[in-house]
Amino acid sequence: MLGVILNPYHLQIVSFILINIILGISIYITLSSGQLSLGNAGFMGIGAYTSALLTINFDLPIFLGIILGAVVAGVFGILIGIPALRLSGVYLAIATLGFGEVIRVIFVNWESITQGSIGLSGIPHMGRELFKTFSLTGFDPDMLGLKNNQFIYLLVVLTLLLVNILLIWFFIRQNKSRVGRAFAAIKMDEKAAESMGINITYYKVLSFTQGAILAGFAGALYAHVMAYISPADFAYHRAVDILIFSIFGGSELIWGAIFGATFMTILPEALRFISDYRYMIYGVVLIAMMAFRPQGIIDVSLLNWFKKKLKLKRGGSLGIRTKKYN
Amino acid sequence: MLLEQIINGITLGSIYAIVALGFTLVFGVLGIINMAHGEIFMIGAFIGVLITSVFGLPLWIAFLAAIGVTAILGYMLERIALRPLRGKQGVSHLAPLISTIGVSILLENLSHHIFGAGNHPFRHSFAQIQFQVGSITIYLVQILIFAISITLMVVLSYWLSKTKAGKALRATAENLETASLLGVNTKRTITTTVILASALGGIAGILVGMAFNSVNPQMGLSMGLKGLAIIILGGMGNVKGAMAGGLLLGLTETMIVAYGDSGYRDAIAFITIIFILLLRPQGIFGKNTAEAGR
Amino acid sequence: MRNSLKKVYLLISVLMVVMLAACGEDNTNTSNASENSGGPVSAKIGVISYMTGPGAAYGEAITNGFNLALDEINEKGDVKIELVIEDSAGKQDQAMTVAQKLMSSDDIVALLGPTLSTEMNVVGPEADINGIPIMGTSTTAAGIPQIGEYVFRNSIPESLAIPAALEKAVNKYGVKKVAILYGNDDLFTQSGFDTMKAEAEKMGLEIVTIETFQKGQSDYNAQLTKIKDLQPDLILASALYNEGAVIMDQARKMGIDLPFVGGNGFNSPQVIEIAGEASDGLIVATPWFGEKDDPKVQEFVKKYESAYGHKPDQFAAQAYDALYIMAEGLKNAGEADRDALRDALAEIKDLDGILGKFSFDEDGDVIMEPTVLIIKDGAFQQFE
Amino acid sequence: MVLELKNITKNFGGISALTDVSFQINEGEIFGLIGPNGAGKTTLFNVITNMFPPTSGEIKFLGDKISGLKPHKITDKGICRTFQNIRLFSQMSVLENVLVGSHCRSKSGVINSVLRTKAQRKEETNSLEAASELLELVGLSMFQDTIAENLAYGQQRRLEIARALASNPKLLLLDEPAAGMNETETESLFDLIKKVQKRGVTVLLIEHDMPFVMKLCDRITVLNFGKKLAEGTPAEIQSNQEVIEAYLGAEEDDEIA
Repeated sequence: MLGVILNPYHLQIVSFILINIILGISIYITLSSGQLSLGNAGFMGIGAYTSALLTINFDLPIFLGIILGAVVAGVFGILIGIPALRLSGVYLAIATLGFGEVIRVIFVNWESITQGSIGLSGIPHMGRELFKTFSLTGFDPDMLGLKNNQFIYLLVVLTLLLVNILLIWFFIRQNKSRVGRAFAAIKMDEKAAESMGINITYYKVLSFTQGAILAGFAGALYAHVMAYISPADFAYHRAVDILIFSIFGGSELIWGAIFGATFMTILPEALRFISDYRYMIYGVVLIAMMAFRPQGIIDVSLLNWFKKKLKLKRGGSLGIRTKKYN
Repeated sequence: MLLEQIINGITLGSIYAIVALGFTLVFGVLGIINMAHGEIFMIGAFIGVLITSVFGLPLWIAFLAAIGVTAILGYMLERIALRPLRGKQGVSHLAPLISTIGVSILLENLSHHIFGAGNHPFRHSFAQIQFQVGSITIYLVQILIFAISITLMVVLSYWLSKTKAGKALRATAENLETASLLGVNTKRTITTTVILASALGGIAGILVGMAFNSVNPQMGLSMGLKGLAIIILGGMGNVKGAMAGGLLLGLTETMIVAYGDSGYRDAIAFITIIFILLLRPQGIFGKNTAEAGR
Repeated sequence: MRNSLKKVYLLISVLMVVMLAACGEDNTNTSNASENSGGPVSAKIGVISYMTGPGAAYGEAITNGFNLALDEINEKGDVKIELVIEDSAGKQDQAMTVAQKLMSSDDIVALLGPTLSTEMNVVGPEADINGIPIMGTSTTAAGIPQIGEYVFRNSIPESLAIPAALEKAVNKYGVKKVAILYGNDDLFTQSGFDTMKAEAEKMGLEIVTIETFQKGQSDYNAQLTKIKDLQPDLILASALYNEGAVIMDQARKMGIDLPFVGGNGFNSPQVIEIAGEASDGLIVATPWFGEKDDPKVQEFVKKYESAYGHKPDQFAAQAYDALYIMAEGLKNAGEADRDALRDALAEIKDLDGILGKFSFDEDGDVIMEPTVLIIKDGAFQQFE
Repeated sequence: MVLELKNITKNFGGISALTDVSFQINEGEIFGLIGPNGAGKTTLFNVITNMFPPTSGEIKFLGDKISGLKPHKITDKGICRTFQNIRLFSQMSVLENVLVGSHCRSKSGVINSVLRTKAQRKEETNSLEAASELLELVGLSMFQDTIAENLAYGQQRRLEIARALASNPKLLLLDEPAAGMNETETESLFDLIKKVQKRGVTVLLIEHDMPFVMKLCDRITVLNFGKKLAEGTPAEIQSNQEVIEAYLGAEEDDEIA
């Protein structure tokens, strides 16, 4: 039964959705302190290349490679984030855009390490490595009525799902805390936030770096899911894709980024016949969203509306705090 | 070789400068970075190809058509992507940036569909006129490009500082509300600016087509990013700075190829963006103001 | 011990079913309709092709080639083939997704494609691990058939094409010094460059300079001025035809009238269309020469032209031959089985096609003698 | 002595916004800062909180030199302010605004927040309790879940005061707290500021509503064209000839602004 339901094609799409969600969150978290970074494709590349090179050249276990990929991206995040404090708004966006492109050009030109645009192939595949581990325990996917590639992708999806749940849990808790309030305060009014005793330097670099770490993390995961990366994977168009996730889904709430990434990954698959027009539709989406719903599809009031509905259904006994509007 | 490379650099730099003038105009008045400018430039180039190669009409008609079409695009850009965001409550200052990115993606892919991905040759006898000076070949187009860019800069500077419309533009740039209180029709001024800037992009497009005989849908992105680097180099909203920055970038890129590693040619622009923004946010030619870079 | 482990796995599996029931959907057809013994072998073959986006023209030519061959093969009746065509849009992740879609269907015995080498780098290992033969018809980068024993190709790699063209050019013009110009942000051109450089070094040529350019660039004057100044005898240009044609145009304008040697990506009638007279002097090696005095070739050209309204290029020709190779493999295997087909493919020797006699080497790479062409007076001609 | 300003000068480009301003504020006082528009009152607030560093001069708070400290450090030391043109976190709820105010009185970071450690939970509870108490004080308890920008104007001003008080300041700077308020609102504001004073908080306020200032303040300093014109009790200021002239003179060309 399992073998029939678990189609590797669908598992593949789910794993892309899960990676894109992390990318979506990476731009959301930076935006939550009012900074727009267009360099997340660059950080993603740093994470991907770091992990790929470490696992290929030094036989590092994949999970260690992925963590180090995220860490290195985070270090770059701090290095860029601190001087970038002097910039705000569009200037920051452009500087980070420039950063992303410089990273890509370095990947292209640093041939001795990165193989240039040939790309890195033979990156250990997360699913296949996990599969090997399972095989050692004497497990055969046939016991579940699964074929090898079904089982491999099932492992990938389950790992990514676990990672996603952890991350979402992490950021929801962070948002509801003193740190999240500081981010939000800076986003709404930097000067007032500073006057209330918030160290804006620290919190802006923190949120920028968290975004970089997440992008690097997603990049490293991507490298081990695709088993092949090249500089073209981390170009300007990737930065725009990531931006769309958050802008379309909603940039005020983490659920916006999650919804945006999911929707925007499924859409081209569901509408394969219009995939030719995919980017044209993206363009129109960006323009229309800015004009009619700049906060994105999912915003606070929509969420509250849902919560209210939910509350009514459950007899209103749940203590969810709703915001009143006068 | 040095002389030839300098000519190459000036030609490239002049085109960069015209593109950057369009950027800087919109930024100067609206404080918006128009990410779609590169694509408007690309459309201008395609109109040039269409008129001369496909319809076989003379060059001056191509120029007029390119200016006309890009001006209309500019008007539409203002109406569809910029005006709806202006003065709206709760719209972040990032909204116009994102919305113009949307326009740029739309235009690039639209021209993919209409013209195909390939390069389109810009064949015109005018582009073949050349002079032989010693061992160096100079094309009339190269001289024309340089002349046009200088002329545009001078005219723009004069227009901004001396004419009534130019003054209205500057007043609007200073403060939208005050300008409208002082009786400036800000709506019209803004529309004029965007149209003017787009038309500049169209002119640059047709010049690139003539000079390099290469027109394709992807050319807008790389030119747009270069233009961005230049206005940051030259100081945002600074007409003379855009000109100087354009020439500087063109020459630097050429010299990097001539005496360095051509693989890093494109990186120059981006490294410039980062360094200038981080070290001297007001640009090399910009005035030092407290709020620069903010 | 083993038994309890099994129970745990069963439990996990039940949980998984619950979790993933939402995203699952039944489209795997487990009935083995293909194995009807007796009559001709009938099989489904999956095709992954670049059909939307900037390189859609490649995918179109390729699928046209397949369809033409398909009709002929099914008419002949030795084997019955059905093609399942999917679009990859030239992107790795999408190629991977559709490959999964095709591979998970049991009655698909082999894959043809994907179009780009970057895509093959992702899809190849996956196909290999799943034990399904995959054959590239347009992937020319180095290292593709070495991915695994299930990975084949019938497109001639740069490592065959470039040396052939270079050798003839060197002999004809007495070349001693060469300049190399290549696009360094593209897998195709980068891989061509690697071959060019290695080959030039092997032939003892002096490389006066190596210059690069990037996608979307329209001004090559700086690089060309530098090359002109260094006075090479020949320019090796690893470029796609789009950029290549513009490079030749700007070079001729500058007064460089040296011959150019290009790789597979440079080889297209489009070069003549874009650069016009300036394209004279481009030397390329290709398995495909449409003017060849061979009834088979002429018949293919005629059929293709009447079906699609324009002359076939090398991509169509390679695809056409590829399906014949698959048909031959299926016939020899005698059953629609992935492993049997792989073994039969590896055995193929001296198969006659429109590109010439075809064999696989031990890696699954193509063994073939390419034809060297030069553009003269606005047309491709055999280069002697 | 809570705050001591010594010879504060602030130049913008060539223009001098403040020239040689000195005064002292004693503990527990309500100290008024008045003067015609453009006299440099808000600039002085910005200098005290180091939003703009002074060109020259020295500022001491509770005996320590604070000029040169980052604004958030100054808040940490115990000076908190409100803004002339209300700067609430407009998309946050009323309660959240006050919670942000308590930022510098709590210290749990990312790890503690995510793991919800005991210390963090205790801190959150304390902040919540303090916030509720402050909302009670300013009379906004029933609006705690309202989005700040949906509050009425006078309520927004009071929320700003509650937010500032959440940082537990020793010195509270109020920039025109009564601006735009009607008579009843002004009266309740008067009571509020008195209550704040009773909590042991020293208050420095800028205000244009003269009867309000005269009734409320213990001492007053008058600024004119960036210079200190006079200082004294309300009675002294009211009878000061220079002050009267400055106000009368300013009144005419101040009409439009």
